[in-house]
Amino acid sequence: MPETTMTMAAAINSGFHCAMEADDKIVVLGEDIAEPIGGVFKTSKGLSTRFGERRVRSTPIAEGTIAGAAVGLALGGYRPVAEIMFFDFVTLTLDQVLNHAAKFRYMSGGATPAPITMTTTIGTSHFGAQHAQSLEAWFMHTPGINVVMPSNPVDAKGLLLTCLTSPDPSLYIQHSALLYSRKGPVPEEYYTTPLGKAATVRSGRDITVVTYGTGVGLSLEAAEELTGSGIEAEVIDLRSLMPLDFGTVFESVERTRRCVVVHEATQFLGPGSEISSRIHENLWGELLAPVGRVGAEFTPVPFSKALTNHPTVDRVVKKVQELVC
Amino acid sequence: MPETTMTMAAAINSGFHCAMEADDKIVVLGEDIAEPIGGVFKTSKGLSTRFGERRVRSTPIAEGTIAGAAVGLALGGYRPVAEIMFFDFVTLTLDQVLNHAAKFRYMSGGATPAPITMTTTIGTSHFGAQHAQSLEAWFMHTPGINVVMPSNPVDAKGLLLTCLTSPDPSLYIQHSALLYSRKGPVPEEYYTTPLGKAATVRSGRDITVVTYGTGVGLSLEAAEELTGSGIEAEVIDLRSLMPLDFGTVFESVERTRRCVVVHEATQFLGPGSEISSRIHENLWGELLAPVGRVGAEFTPVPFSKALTNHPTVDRVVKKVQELVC
Amino acid sequence: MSTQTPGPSHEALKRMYRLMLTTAVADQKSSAEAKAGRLAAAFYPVRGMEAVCAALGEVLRSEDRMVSTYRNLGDALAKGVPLRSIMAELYGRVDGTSRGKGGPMHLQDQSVGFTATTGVVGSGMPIAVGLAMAAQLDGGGSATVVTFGDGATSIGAYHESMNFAALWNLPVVFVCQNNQWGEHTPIAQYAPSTELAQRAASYNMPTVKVDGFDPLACLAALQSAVDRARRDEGPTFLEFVHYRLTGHTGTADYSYVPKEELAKAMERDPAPTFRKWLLEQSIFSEPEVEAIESEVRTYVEDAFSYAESCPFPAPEELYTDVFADPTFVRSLSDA
Amino acid sequence: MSTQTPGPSHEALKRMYRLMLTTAVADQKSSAEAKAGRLAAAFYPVRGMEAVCAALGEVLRSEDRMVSTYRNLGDALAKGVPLRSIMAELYGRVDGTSRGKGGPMHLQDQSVGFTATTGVVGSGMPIAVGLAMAAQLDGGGSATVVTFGDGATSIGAYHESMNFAALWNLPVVFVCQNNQWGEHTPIAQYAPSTELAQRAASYNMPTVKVDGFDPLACLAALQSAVDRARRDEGPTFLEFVHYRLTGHTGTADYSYVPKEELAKAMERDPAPTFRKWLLEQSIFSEPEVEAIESEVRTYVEDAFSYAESCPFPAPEELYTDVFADPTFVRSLSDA
Ligand SMILES: Cc1ncc(C[n+]2csc(CCOP(=O)(O)OP(=O)(O)O)c2C)c(N)n1
Ligand SMILES: Cc1ncc(C[n+]2csc(CCOP(=O)(O)OP(=O)(O)O)c2C)c(N)n1
Ligand SMILES: [Mg+2]
Ligand SMILES: [Mg+2]
Repeated sequence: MPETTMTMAAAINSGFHCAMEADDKIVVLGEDIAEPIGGVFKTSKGLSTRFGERRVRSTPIAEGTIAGAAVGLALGGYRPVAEIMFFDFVTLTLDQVLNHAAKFRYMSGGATPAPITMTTTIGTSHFGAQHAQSLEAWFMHTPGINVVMPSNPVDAKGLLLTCLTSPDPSLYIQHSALLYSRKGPVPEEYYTTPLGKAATVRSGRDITVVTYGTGVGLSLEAAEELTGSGIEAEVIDLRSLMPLDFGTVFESVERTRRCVVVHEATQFLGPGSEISSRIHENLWGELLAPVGRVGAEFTPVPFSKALTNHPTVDRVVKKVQELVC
Repeated sequence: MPETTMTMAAAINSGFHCAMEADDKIVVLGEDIAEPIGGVFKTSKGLSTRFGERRVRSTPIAEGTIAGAAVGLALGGYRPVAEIMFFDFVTLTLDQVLNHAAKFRYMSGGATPAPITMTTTIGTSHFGAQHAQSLEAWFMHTPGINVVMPSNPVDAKGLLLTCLTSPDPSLYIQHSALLYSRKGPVPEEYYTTPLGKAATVRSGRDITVVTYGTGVGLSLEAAEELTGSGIEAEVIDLRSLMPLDFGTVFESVERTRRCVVVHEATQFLGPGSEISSRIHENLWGELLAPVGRVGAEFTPVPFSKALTNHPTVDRVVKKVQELVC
Repeated sequence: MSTQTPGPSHEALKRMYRLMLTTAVADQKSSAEAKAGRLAAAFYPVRGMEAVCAALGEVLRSEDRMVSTYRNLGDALAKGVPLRSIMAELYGRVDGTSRGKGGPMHLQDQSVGFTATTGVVGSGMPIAVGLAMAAQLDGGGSATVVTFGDGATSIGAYHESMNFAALWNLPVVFVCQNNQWGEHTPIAQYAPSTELAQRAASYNMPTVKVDGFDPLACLAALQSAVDRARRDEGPTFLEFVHYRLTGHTGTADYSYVPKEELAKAMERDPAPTFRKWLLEQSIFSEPEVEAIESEVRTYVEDAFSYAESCPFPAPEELYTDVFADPTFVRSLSDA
Repeated sequence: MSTQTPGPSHEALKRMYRLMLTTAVADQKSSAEAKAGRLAAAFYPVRGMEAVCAALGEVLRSEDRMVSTYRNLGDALAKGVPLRSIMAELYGRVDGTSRGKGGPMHLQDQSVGFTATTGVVGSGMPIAVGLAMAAQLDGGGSATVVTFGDGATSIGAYHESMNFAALWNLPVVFVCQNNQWGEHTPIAQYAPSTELAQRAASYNMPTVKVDGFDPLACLAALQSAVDRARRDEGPTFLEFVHYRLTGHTGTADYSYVPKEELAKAMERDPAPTFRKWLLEQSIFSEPEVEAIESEVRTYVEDAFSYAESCPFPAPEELYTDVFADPTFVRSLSDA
């Protein structure tokens, strides 16, 4: 397939183009997504011109009804995308997404699946505490919705196309710190990246680092640094958090016998806590150290650049050294 | 102190009376809470007559603004209670409660704490999947809000009074399956049950069962059954989930060297996953088995009485036997 | 009772009476079963709404989609959901509309356009907005109807949905069932203005206040709103004013309801009032009416016995329908 | 420019011009710093709103509480928050209004009744409802003011709050800053009716549409709404129509804004227009105006240099202010 170097934002945009070309049931709703803006993160650039304002609608500022209308569109046979500008604003959609979309298949005994795709973006501390939360754990804890979070342009496109064809509702999370900084070759054509398949992005024998999203770059940096002290870390990018590829995780940890989970979400009751628990339950007696976790400290996201509660390369390196020594 | 035998609902009602008598800044907002109804669970019985409709207001059906008005009242120097009828409906309040109340102290550098108390009730499967969720994990994962869940009348009153005097916002969770079934002697006077202090409700040497809410009765039943096979289980009622009394948990598990966490919340990324992870991290090398977890299976709450995804006495017994054998 | 030209046909009047009565009888039996403890489910009676439901039944076709609430028995019957499936769901049986997994608040029947019901006040409205968008994208010709109570007009979802519908001129009919109570609180206590149709007019869509106890008035109002939607001319808000003739749930105390108010409303109890009118107008003879009544009673009895005879869902059903593919969910379970 | 009897005093006019200019100058400098990359924060300009803010400053007292948004610079200055503290917050310094932990979207100053700001559209309104309840419980005599944009009228919280305020006759003033854009989407594209004051009238409260470029019209409308609140006579909705004279944020592209529309609005740019009027009416002489201007420039420059000279919060501040007692949070940390 012909490839082009793209940012993650461009890869997502390419994904939308491919998807909407292939399936005219796909419609996109969100604030400022139509031209001339094409979305505040530019991920829907060109779509309304190409596919018309009926399929790509800029909406009033009303997240609950953006999500709810998506649920209705799904029940009406469409494949809606509800773009929620910042992850924090999903608080306004949870009745529709978690009480309705995620449960509609179950509550109807299979008759009314509601395969919406909700896309959203994690902000940075520049915006303050109401624009920077990582809330994937809430969704993973609530049965009935896929959760994906790409760390690079190829997966960003492939996972989007997967969500848009999944029979189930999906939460698609992008990170504003990655959208323009990560570039890479991306096939121009339609392709999908499977749900529930992690990618081993670095091999190593001493410890497994399980991560996703912004944690991937961080962990790869930490791994490079760790080679200095003779530690070879394997790094797994989960890509999809629900379903989660425990098979790949267990297989790796069985070899390395040590593991640390890294994510930007709050560490306390974050995705790492489930992963850690399951590793202990499944590999009892085979570990050389307890599973470590490096997530956000238990605070809101502070604004000042002098403070950060997020994982850093240093924290990952330190945690690995603590476990491997 | 003189005591009366009360249901949990009556104990909560008694707590409201004591609190509102002691502090005229306490105001209560919620649907149908004023007389003649006194709340659909009768927990606010008599309050509007005794303290007036200005302090005990039946509101329009608008959970977001019930919560938001409570936040405003708190910023205005009051001690508001926002009653949200069913836990599932907190989905409509999360912007106010988790983006605002829980972060207002932090985002203002300490200037604007917002000590609201949100009370809510977990329903049962009789109401179906939209009235029976246990969502405490979402709140525990989000820094800035206390989370309590009593399992008996004495704690129900004491924890309510604690929330109503805490400098921080609190989520107070009651369970409809306990409100009228659990009876016990409750002091008539004002008293508080401390935050972050678990109660050891049964002593045992072989395994520690960490639980709260409906899990307590269930675990005590399981413990009785287990004596038959010679297993003595210690049962810890956490009572407060944020802050969480890890000290009591670790001290017990250090002795028993085995642990299972039981709760009605979904097991996957439920409170038990954090507790399990921390036990492994802190008591590495001292455990005789991995920490077990018994929570709800990964499904919405099914309606039919033929199906249940909740923990049962059997499941707890089986899990303990598996860990102790 | 209002009349109009041309009035509904003889057959239509018969269907309407049958539907009103079926609704009332099935409702009363459900409440009785719940009170007796034989029906272990939250049941929300629809007594008082029979006229509106009968009109919905007469006006709507299968391709029109409806979103309803927990108070859905009359809506489901109006849309043509078999009472057997409804009752089997209430009893948690696998032959219920939702395989027993949803329960009374979550009836559905895609074959007749009874698309979804929700237990969360107001939440059906955004979903109806989306369904109407789908209908519009499909090329129009059908109506989406969403039912909700007077209390639901307080919630944000109502506002957002009315706004979306007006903005995009969506083929949706907002059917507000004003029974004058929001759970246990009377409308005058929670609303600064009790004139709901008048308030809704601020959304720039036609709004009509209708006597919800009058089946022919209901029929006329619904017909023109639904026709408007079918012609893709945009949304309509209809306020049907009637009264809740029972408690909020099948088992709830309602001693707080003012006696005279209730008695006055009871005088307009839709099914008996319509019966009287049908006889007075000599539209039907007493034996004809009695024939309908005995037919209805048999239909209802049959549905209850059917429901109780149906099997429960098998244990494995716990894990299916979470996702299309049950593998991952199954893999998480110890059982 | 509207005039009224008795008009504002000479001193009042001076204060208003000073406030308008301070707002405009500090705003422009903040945007410039953000564009230059020296201010690493999302900054939301207030250019176009200076007249409304000046009126707010003139009408409100410390005991009146205000809830504002991300677009809060003018509101904060109107309420009397020192520009030094504001700027220190924008630069993430410990001497900022929020110890640098909140950032530009989360200014506050309890000493002057600048109670809270929120970055979530519409979320200030329910909070203002609660503050107004508190004021009412306290015995009244003060007003709660909440500011928000035109776009915020689409969201559920707006509806719910208007309804609560009307129902309970709360002493709150809803100040809708209609700059005719909801982020990058023009009002006519997201609202079925652009007459916001007219729409709001359905809530049974007085609503007024005001020329938001005219400081004296703003003053009159605000004064009567605030007086009404202080007398505990209930809520008022004020729509101030003006125009966004910049991009949505300090760094955002706004080439999509129709050139003529913007040019027309620019002709009414509040501070220069008011200056011209003050001179034309011979209220102030040119040297008097210039004295104010130089004073303002010094004030703004000082605030920026102060901010950049302030220390950052100490690392331990990460863990404080999550709860009143930092012990538990600290115990969870490895650090
Ligand atoms: C969001 C939400 N809040 C509260 C409830 C609990 N509740 C169930 S029915 C009801 C009353 C609704 O009143 P109305 O809309 O008038 O409908 P009615 O029940 O009278 O038909 C309430 C408050 C709910 N189901 N959903
Ligand atoms: C609930 C929510 N949705 C989306 C946003 C992103 N956003 C920030 S400002 C804005 C536009 C708001 O428009 P308006 O209310 O008119 O205020 P203005 O910015 O024009 O002052 C949007 C959509 C947000 N902050 N909160
Ligand atoms: Mg009602
Ligand atoms: Mg605007």
